[in-house]
Amino acid sequence: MIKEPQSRIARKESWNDYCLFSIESPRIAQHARPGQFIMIRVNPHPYPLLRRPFSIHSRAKNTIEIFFQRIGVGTTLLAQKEADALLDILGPSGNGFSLNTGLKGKTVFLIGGGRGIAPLFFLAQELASLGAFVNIFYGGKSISDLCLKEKLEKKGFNLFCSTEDGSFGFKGLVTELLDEKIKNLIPEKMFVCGPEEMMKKIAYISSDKNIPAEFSLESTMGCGFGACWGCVRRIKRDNAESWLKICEEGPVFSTEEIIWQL
Amino acid sequence: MIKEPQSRIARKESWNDYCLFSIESPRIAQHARPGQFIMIRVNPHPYPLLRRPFSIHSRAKNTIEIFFQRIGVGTTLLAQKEADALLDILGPSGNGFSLNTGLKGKTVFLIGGGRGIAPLFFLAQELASLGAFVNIFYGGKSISDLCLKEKLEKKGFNLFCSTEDGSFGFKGLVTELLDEKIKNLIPEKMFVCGPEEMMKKIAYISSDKNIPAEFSLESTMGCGFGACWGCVRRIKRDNAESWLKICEEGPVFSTEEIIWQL
Amino acid sequence: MTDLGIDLGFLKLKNPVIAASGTFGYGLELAQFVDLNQLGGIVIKGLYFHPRPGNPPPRLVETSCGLINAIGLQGIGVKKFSEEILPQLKKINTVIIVNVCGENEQEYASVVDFLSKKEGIKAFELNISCPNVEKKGLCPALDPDATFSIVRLVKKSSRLPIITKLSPNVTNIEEIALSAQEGGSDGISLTNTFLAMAVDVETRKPKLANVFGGLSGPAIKPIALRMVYQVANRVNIPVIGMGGIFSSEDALEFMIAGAKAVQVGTANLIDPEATLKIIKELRDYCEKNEIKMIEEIIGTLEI
Amino acid sequence: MTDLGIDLGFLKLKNPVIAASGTFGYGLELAQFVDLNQLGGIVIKGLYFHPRPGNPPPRLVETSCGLINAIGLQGIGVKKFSEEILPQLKKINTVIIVNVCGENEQEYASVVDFLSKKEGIKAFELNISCPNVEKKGLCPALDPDATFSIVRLVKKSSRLPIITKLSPNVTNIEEIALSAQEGGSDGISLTNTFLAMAVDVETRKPKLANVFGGLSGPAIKPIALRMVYQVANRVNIPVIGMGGIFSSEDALEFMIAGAKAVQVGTANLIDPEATLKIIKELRDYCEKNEIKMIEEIIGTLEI
Ligand SMILES: Cc1cc2nc3c(=O)[nH]c(=O)nc-3n(C[C@H](O)[C@H](O)[C@H](O)COP(=O)(O)OP(=O)(O)OC[C@H]3O[C@@H](n4cnc5c(N)ncnc54)[C@H](O)[C@@H]3O)c2cc1C
Ligand SMILES: Cc1cc2nc3c(=O)[nH]c(=O)nc-3n(C[C@H](O)[C@H](O)[C@H](O)COP(=O)(O)OP(=O)(O)OC[C@H]3O[C@@H](n4cnc5c(N)ncnc54)[C@H](O)[C@@H]3O)c2cc1C
Ligand SMILES: Cc1cc2nc3c(=O)[nH]c(=O)nc-3n(C[C@H](O)[C@H](O)[C@H](O)COP(=O)(O)O)c2cc1C
Ligand SMILES: Cc1cc2nc3c(=O)[nH]c(=O)nc-3n(C[C@H](O)[C@H](O)[C@H](O)COP(=O)(O)O)c2cc1C
Ligand code: FES
Ligand code: FES
Repeated sequence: MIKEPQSRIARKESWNDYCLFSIESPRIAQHARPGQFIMIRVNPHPYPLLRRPFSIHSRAKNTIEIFFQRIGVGTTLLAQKEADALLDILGPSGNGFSLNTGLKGKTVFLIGGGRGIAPLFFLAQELASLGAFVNIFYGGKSISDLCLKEKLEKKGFNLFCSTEDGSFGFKGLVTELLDEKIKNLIPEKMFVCGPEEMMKKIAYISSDKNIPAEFSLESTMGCGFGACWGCVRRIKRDNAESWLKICEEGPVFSTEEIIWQL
Repeated sequence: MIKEPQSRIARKESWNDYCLFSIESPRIAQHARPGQFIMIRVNPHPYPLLRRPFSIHSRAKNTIEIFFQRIGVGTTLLAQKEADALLDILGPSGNGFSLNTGLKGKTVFLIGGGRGIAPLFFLAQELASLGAFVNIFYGGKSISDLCLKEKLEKKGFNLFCSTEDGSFGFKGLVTELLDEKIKNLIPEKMFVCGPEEMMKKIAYISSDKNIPAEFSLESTMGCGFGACWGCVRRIKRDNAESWLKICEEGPVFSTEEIIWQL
Repeated sequence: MTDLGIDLGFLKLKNPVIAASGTFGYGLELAQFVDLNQLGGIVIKGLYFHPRPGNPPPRLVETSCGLINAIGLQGIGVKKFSEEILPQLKKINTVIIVNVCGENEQEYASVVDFLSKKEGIKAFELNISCPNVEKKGLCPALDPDATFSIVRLVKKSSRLPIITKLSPNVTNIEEIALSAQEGGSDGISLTNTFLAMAVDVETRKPKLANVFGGLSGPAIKPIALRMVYQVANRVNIPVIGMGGIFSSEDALEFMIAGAKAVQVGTANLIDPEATLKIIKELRDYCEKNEIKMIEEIIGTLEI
Repeated sequence: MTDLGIDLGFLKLKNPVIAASGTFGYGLELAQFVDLNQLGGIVIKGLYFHPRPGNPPPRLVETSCGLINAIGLQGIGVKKFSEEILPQLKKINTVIIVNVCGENEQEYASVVDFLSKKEGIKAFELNISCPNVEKKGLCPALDPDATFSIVRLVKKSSRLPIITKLSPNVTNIEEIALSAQEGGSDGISLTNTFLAMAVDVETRKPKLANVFGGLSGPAIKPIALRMVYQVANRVNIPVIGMGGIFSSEDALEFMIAGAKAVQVGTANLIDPEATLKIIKELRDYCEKNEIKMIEEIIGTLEI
């Protein structure tokens, strides 16, 4: 992990509740893998206190992108920053999704709910370059949650959208849309990021139909680099359950590993 | 006093360590008197917590100006704001300098050290319109502290400048410059704002030569409207000494009233 | 339309939001900003029997999300208060509570005795917890016996309900609350400020002339909330919670944890309209969550 | 060139800045950011004799300028620590202090006894003050007798110096500090975190699975500083101060108030380089103020 206290926001794009930054950070860009994240210090003052974690949304030679939703004080302050502002970031953190060559020529489903799409875009590009057939399921409450659909289409991924209010694509939950599609197309593997409820349902589908799946989990993070033990989730490894630090051992885990709490 | 939660910064001017805002606030402008101040909430978050007091530097029909120095977290954040930003302000607070018509045709000295010049500009204009002969003493460590000298000259006030490093005007303390001038020109009254040490010296001159003088005092303010008793200074009135709230009873007091603490 | 009314048993409030002592002056200072009639209540700045000079300045230091004050309870005394202030307060349609101070038990009793005879006061809040009068921050609320005996004595001489205001600077807040209850207190309010200090590293002097002061504001909220929760689950008299309440969300945290009403202190200094804003937001919250009477949410914390 | 060295009597530090327990992992987690050899010392995350699962999440809540944690001392136990971690720590040229925990007096003694036999540890810090292990936030450091007896027992079984870490959740911090001194403690560190809580007003549940947690960060600094000042003026063993130290100015406040060294905790989580930044700024401050040895400033507060 690297500390980049002065990373420039090269480009900003914003929507109602969402925002996208392209951030200059050659060293982090160089090491980044899909599913990894960065920790951003929103401002130099003690409020808000902690850094905020954001998945790496894409990677170029010298820049990385983040795509985030405004849900509170930190993301709101962050969304107020404009291009050329400097960000204090740490990263890349965590281990990310597993990219194995075995997926060449195989069908994969990437399922993202709302801001959960963030890490999947980077992943989709890497999987495509491995030669996998990438299908992206992109769900939201309303069309305004699907800001990235054009971007995803442009990249030529096979895109299935759903909105709870039916304002765009399939009307209902993305998991219902998945239920539909999966009837006549069984993927080799699923990669998932989104609200807890959505991931739980897909975990069920994964084990029920035994389709391997990986999930990017969230939790409140104190540091993002393994020092505080604040970010744990219940994980099963070598037949032993324990509280694992998702900033180090995760945030990505497989269906078998995750013990979903109620 | 009025709360104006959304006052627009109409114009911003800035120097190395100083900054000037013209703020749209018709209602405060209407009631403002020289020596009064406003309380600014630097941002909507709990850090920094308290409002910061700033003298009213000038007044137009719909706007007031403030002129401030960057010395800490609040003034630094404030100086980062740009034109069109909205400020949450309370004012006008305090009682201000006494403007009596008796000064018509008389000579007055206005003595300001560094940011202490802020309230004196407004005062100078009002005194001039009363027909007084306004002499302004403007002192600083160095020429960079005298950002307003052109502005003051343009208005046609009689200006005497001093810098401790001699980079402009008289070399030395503004009080030494005053000592010089006062030998051959005794003012009817002195109006003073600046560092504690400077004001103390002038208070001594005032009583020694018995030239009436008024001083704009500072103190850390909790509220600026008389609710917290945090801003007191030692004041003598009707032969009784007590801790008076300078936000209400001040910030301006006369030579006889102020008990200078060591 | 939600009913924001609160019944403390000994006192009815039109809503749970009370202005905290010492941050709202004698009530009238904020009239220029706030329609005082809309408040649940106002606690007057602490009063001794005689006028008090208060501490020398500096009296305030700002800290990270907090404020340390060492005002030292400067005040006008009961006589001047009842002659000059009380008549004006009577015109306001809200509950007036006087915050009572004393050098010793007897002075508390005398203040209560004197003011009990006047019209326009609805209750007394015993400030046995001010940390910045005595240099070492000592006060009766640090000791269960001292608390018990002061409350019992004052309760005798009072025609009006007594709310005992506790200090957070203790090991066992429940124990102190219970002694106040045994002493006959009608209600309990907490917390007062946390004993604190700050140092100027250039002069190497304390930033407060009084050396120690009381910390208030958002910084202390999580600790104050914990204590209010502990006390509310231990005593059977009403608890009024405070400590860093700046928003309706803060107020709701205290009420859900068991406070029947809340006091807003430091927030008034930064936004004189804070109390009204919180009252409005509480109404919005109740309507959004279809709560008919705000009293329904008191102590509903699910563990 | 200023001498930043500190002599605690029982221990020499190359500078006064120590990484606080639980915020610096087992020391190695931050090696990717920090040259550990530059630190005055590292206090290892709290260790029980056996591995500990820790509390269920959520374990953290951010508050205004503060952080509430309820990690519950998840840890690997002394055996795994000395086999897997200690050998790597030995390679670092800084003082390693182990933060010792226990379910009961005996466990504290066993941990100290076990680790006393290992190389590479310079002192033990007795964590008798962790508020978030027992549900009600109880710990030995709330009681003078419990403090005395635990310190005395552990001191017996220890080849190495003992630093007793105190809780701020007490009425009389000086009393507890004195009992630790009587018990034979070589030094005292304070403060641990403040017992606190937070409520989610939408779900009406505590924000921490453990309900209570410990508040740390800039919010608590003014209270912690006051306690360090009180203790440093009361005991005659060295005091290590902490609580919200984020900058050299914060560190200096504690040292001027009487702390011989300081610990930096929460700041490490936000800026892993915080300790190094503070060390550098301390050097700058001393040079600017022509201070030859930083020890000169300890306890120089002018009242
Ligand atoms: C590994 C990881 C990667 C992430 N990647 C992204 C991303 O790419 N894009 C993105 O938009 N968000 C992402 N998040 C979530 C993001 O970190 C949070 O939304 C952000 O920290 C909220 O900060 P805030 O100050 O705006 O909200 P706060 O003011 O801290 O909280 C506002 C509300 O949101 C809730 N909240 C806070 N943190 C979280 C969280 N982690 N998950 C769910 N609810 C929360 C709080 O409980 C509160 O109710 C990621 C989180 C993790 C752990
Ligand atoms: C009635 C009144 C009118 C004022 N008018 C003006 C004005 O027109 N222009 C202007 O530039 N300033 C003015 N000031 C001073 C101004 O309010 C302070 O400089 C400001 O509050 C500092 O805030 P900060 O957050 O930047 O500094 P902080 O971070 O709060 O403090 C930084 C450093 O400055 C010191 N400090 C803080 N407040 C003061 C103060 N009031 N006086 C001296 N030192 C202080 C602190 O002790 C600290 O060492 C006025 C003050 C008062 C009381
Ligand atoms: C400037 C100031 C003056 C205060 N004066 C009193 C007082 O006279 N009597 C009292 O009981 N509490 C007094 N307090 C404590 C407050 O009433 C309140 O208990 C405390 O500040 C915590 O609430 P808050 O964080 O909302 O301010 C004072 C607080 C401040 C900030
Ligand atoms: C996440 C976290 C974990 C902690 N774990 C321990 C611990 O294991 N043992 C201990 O004695 N103190 C522990 N503490 C307390 C700190 O060591 C320190 O005493 C406290 O946080 C105050 O300092 P600070 O404000 O600089 O963080 C922990 C604090 C935090 C924030
Ligand atoms: S966030 Fe600190 S250990 Fe994972
Ligand atoms: S600043 Fe609050 S009374 Fe003057």
